[in-house]
Amino acid sequence: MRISAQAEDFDISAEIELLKENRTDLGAIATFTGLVRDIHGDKQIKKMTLEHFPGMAEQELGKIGFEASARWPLEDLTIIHRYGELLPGDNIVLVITTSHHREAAFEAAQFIMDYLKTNAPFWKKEETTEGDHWVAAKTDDDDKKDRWK
Amino acid sequence: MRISAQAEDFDISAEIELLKENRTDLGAIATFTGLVRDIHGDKQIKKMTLEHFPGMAEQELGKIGFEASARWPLEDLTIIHRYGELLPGDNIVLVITTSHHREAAFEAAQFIMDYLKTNAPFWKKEETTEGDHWVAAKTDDDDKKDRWK
Amino acid sequence: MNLVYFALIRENIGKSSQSIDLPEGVTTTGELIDHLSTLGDNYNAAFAQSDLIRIAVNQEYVGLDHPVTDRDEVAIFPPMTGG
Amino acid sequence: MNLVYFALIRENIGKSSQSIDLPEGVTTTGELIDHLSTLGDNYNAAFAQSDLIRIAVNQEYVGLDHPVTDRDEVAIFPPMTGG
Repeated sequence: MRISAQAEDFDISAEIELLKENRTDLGAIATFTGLVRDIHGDKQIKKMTLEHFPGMAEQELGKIGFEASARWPLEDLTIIHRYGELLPGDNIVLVITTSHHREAAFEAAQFIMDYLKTNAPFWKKEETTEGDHWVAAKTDDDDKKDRWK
Repeated sequence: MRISAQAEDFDISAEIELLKENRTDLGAIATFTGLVRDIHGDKQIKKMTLEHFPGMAEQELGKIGFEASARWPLEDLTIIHRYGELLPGDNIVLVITTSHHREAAFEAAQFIMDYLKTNAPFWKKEETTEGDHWVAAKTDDDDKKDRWK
Repeated sequence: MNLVYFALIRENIGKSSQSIDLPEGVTTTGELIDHLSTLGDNYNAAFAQSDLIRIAVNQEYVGLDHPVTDRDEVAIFPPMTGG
Repeated sequence: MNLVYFALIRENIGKSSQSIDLPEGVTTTGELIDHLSTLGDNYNAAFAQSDLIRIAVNQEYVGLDHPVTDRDEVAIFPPMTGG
């Protein structure tokens, strides 16, 4: 399991290669990438700043990864979450799950994303054409997490 | 929509870049990669040969892509399926779905994989330590497809 | 009529494509399979298990009751195993 | 006690961390929030909406009835919006 909270960008192919290194038993690799969108509601996004709680962020991402590994037959997984200043089109988060079976890989990646939205200590601030604001948490995201209970 | 049946390998990062080109509105990118496993049941795989029906293969992949686009609010998608001789660890198939929303991206990628298994004219032959054989279709895969009805 | 075969069916028959003249009375895909099965043991073996036969006429999947004419391309192959 | 703040709560209070001496009678996270709210308008504003407060004691999420001592690190922040 590779967990990282980092300012730097990530490369998906390179991250997959890390998981595949020295093994030829993986049949299924699912990935999810979350990116900064240029529009949020009716506002144009100029910049996004991601604040995080160093130490606890990695710890919580790790907990989510372990929980996913306990629920699905995963071979390995990667969770990378960026922090700092990002522009529209920039990568925010990457989840990679590998398994012998595609359902496990897909479902675990969805689970990780749903949990990460509400449980990982990251906060988004948007700089828009109409001023700056902290993104409000969506109750919707709690619902999505709750479906895994 | 990018559809390809090809002998050459693909690079996931490069394929994602093609979809992102000149746009910063994508919030979610899901990918699935299917690979040749070194074990199938109790047999060790030495090589896999993928046969395909040229022309019809691309046409069926395109139909599946269009169907996914009709069912989910996708921004764009890519389906690449390789043919020819592959070794354990090699990529077989890549599906990329992009959307403003992660559920749409995840579900559409799963849908495409489920349909592709039963509807795209590709056939796998395995060369194992105990001889060669054509892989039998799984009724299981029909069930997985049927859940989307 | 142009016939194309794939995978195990291609191997059993021993060729990947062939041209035949459609005999009188053969008007559907099912009748075509029955006719081909009389052409030799290799064909008979290829089409022995009807639940393992899939057919495409002019690159569209069809059933065993689909009409066929001399101008069609008919592809015969086992269930697909891609992905 | 070490306090750390993030995001809007950090901005409202005007600092990202501080050390305080835990007053007599403050033994839970809820009592701590009540105490901090008396320290000035900036604290009061930061903690005005109790449903928008999340707390971690020594990097573990806890509720408002969790015990606190002078040796704890208490982090206070709004609901998370990562991903």
